Amino acid sequence: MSSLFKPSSNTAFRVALVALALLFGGGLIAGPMIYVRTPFFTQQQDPVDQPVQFDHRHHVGDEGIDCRYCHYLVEKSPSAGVPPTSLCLNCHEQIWNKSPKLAPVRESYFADRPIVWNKVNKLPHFVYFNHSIHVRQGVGCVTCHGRVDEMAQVEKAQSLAMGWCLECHRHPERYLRPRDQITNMTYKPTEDQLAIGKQLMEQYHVETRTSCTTCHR
Amino acid sequence: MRRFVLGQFTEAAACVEAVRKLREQGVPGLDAHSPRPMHGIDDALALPRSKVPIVALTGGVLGALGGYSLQWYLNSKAYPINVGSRPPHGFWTNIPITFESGVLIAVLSIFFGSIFVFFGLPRTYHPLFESERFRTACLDAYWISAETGDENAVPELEKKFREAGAHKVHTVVERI
Amino acid sequence: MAETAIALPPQLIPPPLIEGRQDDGTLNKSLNAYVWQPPQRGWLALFLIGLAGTGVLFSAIAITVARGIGMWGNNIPVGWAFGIINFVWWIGIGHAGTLISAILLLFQQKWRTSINRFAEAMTLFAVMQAGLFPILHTGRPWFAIYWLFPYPSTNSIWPQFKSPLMWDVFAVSTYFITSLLFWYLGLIPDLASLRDSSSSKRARIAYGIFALGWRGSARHWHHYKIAYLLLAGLATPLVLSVHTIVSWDFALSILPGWHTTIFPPYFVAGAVFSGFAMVMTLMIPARRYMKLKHVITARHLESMAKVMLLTGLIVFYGYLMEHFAAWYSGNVYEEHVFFSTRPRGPYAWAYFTQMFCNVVVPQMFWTRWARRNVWTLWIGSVLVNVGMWFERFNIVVTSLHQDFIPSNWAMYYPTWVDFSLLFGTICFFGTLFLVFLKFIPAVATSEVKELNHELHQGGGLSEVEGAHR
Amino acid sequence: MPSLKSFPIAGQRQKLWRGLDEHGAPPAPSRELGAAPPPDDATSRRSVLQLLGASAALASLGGCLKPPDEKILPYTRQPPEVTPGNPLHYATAAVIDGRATGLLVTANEGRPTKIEGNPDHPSSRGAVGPLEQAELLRLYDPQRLGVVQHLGQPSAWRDFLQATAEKARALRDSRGAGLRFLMEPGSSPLVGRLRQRLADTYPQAKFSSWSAIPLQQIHDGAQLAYGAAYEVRLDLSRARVVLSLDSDLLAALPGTLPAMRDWAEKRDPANGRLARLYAVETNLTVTGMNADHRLRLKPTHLHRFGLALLGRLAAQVPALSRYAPLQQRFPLPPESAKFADAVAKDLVAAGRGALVSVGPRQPPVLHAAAHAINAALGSACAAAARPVLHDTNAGPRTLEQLVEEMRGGKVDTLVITAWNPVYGAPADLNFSKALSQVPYSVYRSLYLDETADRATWVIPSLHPLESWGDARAHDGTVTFIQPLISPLYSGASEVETLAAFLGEGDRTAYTQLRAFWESERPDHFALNWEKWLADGFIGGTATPPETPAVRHDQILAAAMQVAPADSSAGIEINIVPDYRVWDGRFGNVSWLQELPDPVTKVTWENAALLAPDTARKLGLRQGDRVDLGLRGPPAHATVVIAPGHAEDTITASLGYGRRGAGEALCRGLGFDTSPLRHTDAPWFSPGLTVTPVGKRARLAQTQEHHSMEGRLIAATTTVEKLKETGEELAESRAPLLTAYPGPAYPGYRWGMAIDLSRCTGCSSCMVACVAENNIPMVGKEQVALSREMHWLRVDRYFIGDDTGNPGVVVQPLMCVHCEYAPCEYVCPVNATVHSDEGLNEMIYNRCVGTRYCSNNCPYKVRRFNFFSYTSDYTNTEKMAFNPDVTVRARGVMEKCTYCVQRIERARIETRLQDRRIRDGEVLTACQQACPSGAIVFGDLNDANAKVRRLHEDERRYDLLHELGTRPRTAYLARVTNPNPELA
Repeated sequence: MSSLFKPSSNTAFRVALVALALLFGGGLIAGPMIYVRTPFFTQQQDPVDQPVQFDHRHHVGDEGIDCRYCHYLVEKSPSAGVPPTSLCLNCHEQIWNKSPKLAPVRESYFADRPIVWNKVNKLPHFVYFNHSIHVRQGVGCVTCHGRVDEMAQVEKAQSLAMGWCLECHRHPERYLRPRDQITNMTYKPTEDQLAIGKQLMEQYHVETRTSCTTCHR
Repeated sequence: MRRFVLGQFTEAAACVEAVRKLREQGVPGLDAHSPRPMHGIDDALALPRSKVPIVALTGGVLGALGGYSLQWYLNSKAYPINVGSRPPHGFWTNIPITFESGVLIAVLSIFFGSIFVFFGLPRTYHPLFESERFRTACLDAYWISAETGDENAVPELEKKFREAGAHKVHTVVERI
Repeated sequence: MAETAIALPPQLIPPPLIEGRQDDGTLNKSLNAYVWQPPQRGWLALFLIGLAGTGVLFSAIAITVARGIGMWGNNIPVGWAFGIINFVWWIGIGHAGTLISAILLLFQQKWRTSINRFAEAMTLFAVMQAGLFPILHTGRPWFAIYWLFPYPSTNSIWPQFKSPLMWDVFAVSTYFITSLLFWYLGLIPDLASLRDSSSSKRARIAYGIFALGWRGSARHWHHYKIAYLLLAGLATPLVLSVHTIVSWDFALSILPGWHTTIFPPYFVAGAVFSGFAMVMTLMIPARRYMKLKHVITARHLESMAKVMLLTGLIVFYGYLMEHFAAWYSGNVYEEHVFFSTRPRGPYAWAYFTQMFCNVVVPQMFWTRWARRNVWTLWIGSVLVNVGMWFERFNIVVTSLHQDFIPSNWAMYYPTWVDFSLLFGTICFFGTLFLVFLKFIPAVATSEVKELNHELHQGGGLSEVEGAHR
Repeated sequence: MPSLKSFPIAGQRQKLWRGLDEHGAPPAPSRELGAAPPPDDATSRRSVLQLLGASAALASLGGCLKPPDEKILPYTRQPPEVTPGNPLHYATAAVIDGRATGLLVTANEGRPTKIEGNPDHPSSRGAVGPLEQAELLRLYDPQRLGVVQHLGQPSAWRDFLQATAEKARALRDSRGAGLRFLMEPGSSPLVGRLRQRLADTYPQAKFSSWSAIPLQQIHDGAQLAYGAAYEVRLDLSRARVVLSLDSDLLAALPGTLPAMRDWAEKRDPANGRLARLYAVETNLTVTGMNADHRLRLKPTHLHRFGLALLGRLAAQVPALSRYAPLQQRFPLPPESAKFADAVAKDLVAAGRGALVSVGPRQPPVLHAAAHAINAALGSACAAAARPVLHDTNAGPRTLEQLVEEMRGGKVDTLVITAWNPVYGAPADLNFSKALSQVPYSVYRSLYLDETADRATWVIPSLHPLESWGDARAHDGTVTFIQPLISPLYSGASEVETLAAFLGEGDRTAYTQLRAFWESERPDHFALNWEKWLADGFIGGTATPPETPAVRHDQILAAAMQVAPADSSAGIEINIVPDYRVWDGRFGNVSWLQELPDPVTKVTWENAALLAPDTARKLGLRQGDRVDLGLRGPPAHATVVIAPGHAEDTITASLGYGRRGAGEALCRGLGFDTSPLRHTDAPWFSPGLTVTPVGKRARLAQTQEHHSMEGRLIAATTTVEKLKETGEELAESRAPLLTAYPGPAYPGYRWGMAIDLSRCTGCSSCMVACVAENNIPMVGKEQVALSREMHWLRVDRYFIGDDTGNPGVVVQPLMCVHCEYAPCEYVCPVNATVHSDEGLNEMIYNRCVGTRYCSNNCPYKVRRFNFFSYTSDYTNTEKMAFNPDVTVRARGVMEKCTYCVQRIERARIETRLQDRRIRDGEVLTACQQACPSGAIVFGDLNDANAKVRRLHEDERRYDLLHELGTRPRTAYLARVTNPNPELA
């Protein structure tokens, strides 16, 4: 005389049910939702190797070169502009012109072959981002790109997810700065950011555009 | 170590009657087992009103409220978008989902509430299953059982069971 | 009670609900017998055909997902076609199960008892077929499968709850979950009976796991009855809401032929109509081969035929009203659909198939002979299924192919993938059903036991009991 | 030496339409010619992103995958004029049959992406026709011939130069005997100079021109009328009554764009009295669709009608009195007589506003008659001017003489720069056989076509967007062609090919062009040169109109030579140029193949068009296959019933039935008409036999239902009823009650107005839309399944009870941007929503493809990507993509966006300048291309905007207004100006 199941089966059954619930609810639903918010997915804080070991710390931090010297299109084009090789040689014709680190640059110039950079801040092809208007309206470089002056190798500073974009498109006053501070990596608002932001919004005619075609066309 | 005294009946009515009698005699831990619901057994066991309807109502109301507020929040607060010039908060268009989520949550509450709380299932092992004869309880026989922790009370209970008309009276002991 | 029974002429006395003298033991044995006996050759043959058809279905699904909706015949005026027709057809079929198990329970129709398990299983499998299409018919099912649910995405964008399609998502998923749980709750005592009546240990363990340790306790029955009744009570408005919402998929649009307030009742009636037809189609052979004639009697078939007759008439009324409203509105677009496109357009054959199968055929159920003859019942119900499919074809395709602006009118021609999906779902449905018949008692054993008991106690004789209902 | 790898594989393109998983590798560009930067640069940053993005779109199944790695390729040396991310515009020209249309081409980082009209150029005025726009796709066609071929084997330009140099030595000795040039009719001053020099070098060489659609009869007609070759320069801005005798002046064809613009102004009731158009023609043409009165005649009756009309005018116009006998000589049946009487009266009344325009297919005598009438009435609408073409003879007779010489072995060296004479020449000439008898033939071609198959040397031609050159516009304005991209394949321009025979094959076209113009106009050359190139043309170089005396006696004599109409029954053939592929040269352009014929709405093929009654008589139905025979082997055609077609005539268009090895896209589509063309009768001829073969074919017609079913869709009215119609239409623009007031649009409120009175149905807008918005072409099978992707369609309805000669109205229809959009509320995922400026936005990346929006769209203007239509584009083809517009993935809906990318670009540009967008600053692509200004777009909040004025016009109505959708696109009812006498 004995029962079909052992007494321990009760516990086993309950544990199994809970495990199943966790596996389904957690693994299939919560898991992916958490994953897409982690740097593993967004590729933040993931320094990208480049064909040329260009060090922003040195150029921006030490030498104090303005962002717009190399990214010279940022005020007039959708693209911020990755500098043509000739621009590198403006300086490097004179200085470090024998450095082996710069060999790929010289090779590019003399062979007339573009340097193939790896893109760091990737947007999907259906997103149309325009640098010029953002810079014009007082969005600083550092707001999206982070402290590039402290990056040996450039890495993605923000998730660039749509929700992140919307945050600023809905509340620009939280992020705007005066136009003359755009490239300042260490800008701190002198007074309350919200007050400045609201004033700048008025001054620059900043609209909170959240219509889809603002970015998707 | 719990013990269960078991007794079998062939007729449901007799079973119900026996339960009533035993309860009136003050036998503790009484229960009946049948392949189908027996008429009058609730009375015989003096069971209180089931709380399932309350659970269902609570679930339904919460579900409906949740469904409505979800729609209201997402379409008119989280990201209000002009959709065909309709107002972002569409009361009438929120009704179907409110209803469906109410039903859904109510159904889930009833089902899981019954299974997990009211039935205490899953319980694949129960001391009663130690009895091979008890298998008929889900087939074609009617059983009564009484739970006791006291080994010495068993003979007395078995006697009472027999007196109430049960046959095949026997006792099972919980395995641990 | 007894007076009326005596006053009735013998030919008016309905057949009994349960034939012969039965008790719990015999019922237990006869109802579970099919589960314990080795698979019949016929079962195996059908199962293999079903499996092959399921293979066709999944190939068609794979090719649709891999290559695109272009593999179907859909085009620009006809954005929806077989996918949505099949969806509505299957979900309509599913409705009979809920109706039988829930609404007839609330109405205390005793004849539901022997067929409710069967019908509920049919609901479940039909909703599974239906559930394939809303996802599959989208251009990008890999997104549709989760973008249609309100989950917090990093895009901060949400579903749009004004769309009837969103309502559909909630309605169909609620309906499926409710049907599943309702069915399962009803199944627990029967699973326990299977567990306890089996001699094979493996079967006992398998059924034991799914029976969750049910032991027929009166304390459980106490809650169980209420829970079951409440589920039935909830399922009743739910089933009405589901097909109402499905009808809103059409009725909320502005397309002539879709934009109709009569759609909800007309769709619900049509759903019940086709659902009963499908139950009948499956049950007539099943009761014979599974030796269930003693619990699924002529009485059941006749009752179902009556329901089909009634719902068929409601549907017919719906057709008449559509045409009347089109004529009465004086709206050129409406008139075009109901008086030019449907009866005289290139798809007139579909219209007349629908009218013949749904309006003419059920009229034979006015005669008792047709209601009691399994052949007329079976052929009639198959035709009703066909007719109801064409009704959806006319609503979906015929309305779309000629709408407001004549320059965009175009014909729709289904492709082999479309036909494979229809055929494949029928096979998949059949396969699931065969599996169900083999492993689970097709009749709710505990409920029949209860009914049997009531019949014996109440009227004393089961043979005349039904006369009062 | 280009490797075999660089050879575009024939048939590669064909797979585009069948297999969806093929992915052709891009043909490696050859760098053989010129020192220009390699075309790699053309595949620029953004395009690289686009290309990667497009493939990633297919690859990524969801947001759950990481974005693919992407590369950035900056310039090594930044060209000063390029701002990556911002497009550039260059003025250049497209030359079709020798006449240039000034263009403005948009280039993104060095790759041309869009062709638009040059607003300052006289032959364009900012508009552009479908053929000119299609040049873009020809540029990027992977099936283009990529390498010089010698006797069917890959060779090189150097080898050709060497061989030619040897040949030239021998030819010099023989003074050019046996040297023949068969040239494209041309107007290029530079080529003119080269021809002169060639003639000096080889005195016995001969030049002939050939075009399948020559202007020869125009010149011959002028010869008859004036004693010298003239062309007619139309000025419809002064027209009051126009009679078109087979003159298709309202279709966007070479040279018609200014006439269309002028005519549109004359048909706008806001501009005062409406002009009236009579059309006499055989098949329904675009012009016929726009005529107030239309007479359909068998082709052989048409010129007799014209002469009869001249006879009738004799009584009313003293200067024409001598033509009175013509009225007796050419008796007209009652219907025609009534028509002719009314037209004659109307023309006389119109006086200086009268114009008789004759199509180039008509015999010289009819042209001469028209000159007589126009001159006698003092018409201000037609001026005679000297031809802009070098050769006034370019027809079959010219070719016949050459072929005789070739057969007689008199031709030793034949240089062909004309387009594909083997295909285009009338079959009876058997040019193909004659060509194989020429020992040394040189053929310059963009494709490996029928002629290339038989030539000794095949020189890949450079595309106009890759090469330098010049040409004259229809009015003689000198226009420059300048390259926007370095050659994608090796090749040579016409100039370079000809120069090879002067031993100057290594002088680039640019050097020659600059040198030529420097010698022509040495004053301030450097300064002027810059300006000419920037403008695209030299202003003030139009040939001046002249007023030569009409030689009435000669005309009368010629007219009396014409036999009176023989009433013999029988079916006649009527060959017409094709609206899409012209003479066939645009056959390999999918944009044009998929462009529905403006009249028949047939795509991807030509057909045998015939009147409903004729079809009934012959027992033919739409789609029946028939054999058409005329003194030779039959052509196998598919029947299309064409209301408005003349009885007992079958019309077939040129340019189909192509057999060239290198043009896989058009090979085998439709049927070749050359067996039906004869040297003596290239256009029309009686005696056609029609034999049904008992088979049927499925046509890919984009519109299959041609009646409006009595609904108010394309509203049309007459001048007299304008007032009443305006009142009636008020109901279709009145405000509607609504439970939901809807949002306010305080900023911009974009809207559009389409004037049906201006629209001629030419369909240029459709191609512009395709080019601007990266709309994929789906192929014949998909079109036949109603899955064409055009965002903008031009609907054509027949009106009236007479199916033989019905009225026609056309209506461009794209998304009307409803404020209460039915598509939006049914979308479950917010993929189509409203912007704060009232645009009905379609967000492709959010779309899951339920297609409910399309079902609920009463206008059915949404398009669905049933397959991945772009994933197998080669990299070269992808270069045509507009980088501002997402390339849509499979399974998503798309539709007209009001060119939102242009709005957004303008918004950013103007906000950088802190100002608002001005009216006319944002043009939609369709609006920009439209030759008649029928489409107007702008801000409805701007009280001075043109679109606002049109929205307030009395002719304005909303399409399907009663549905309450409140479209932002308003339509203006078409107004016709019928002659009460013909009512």
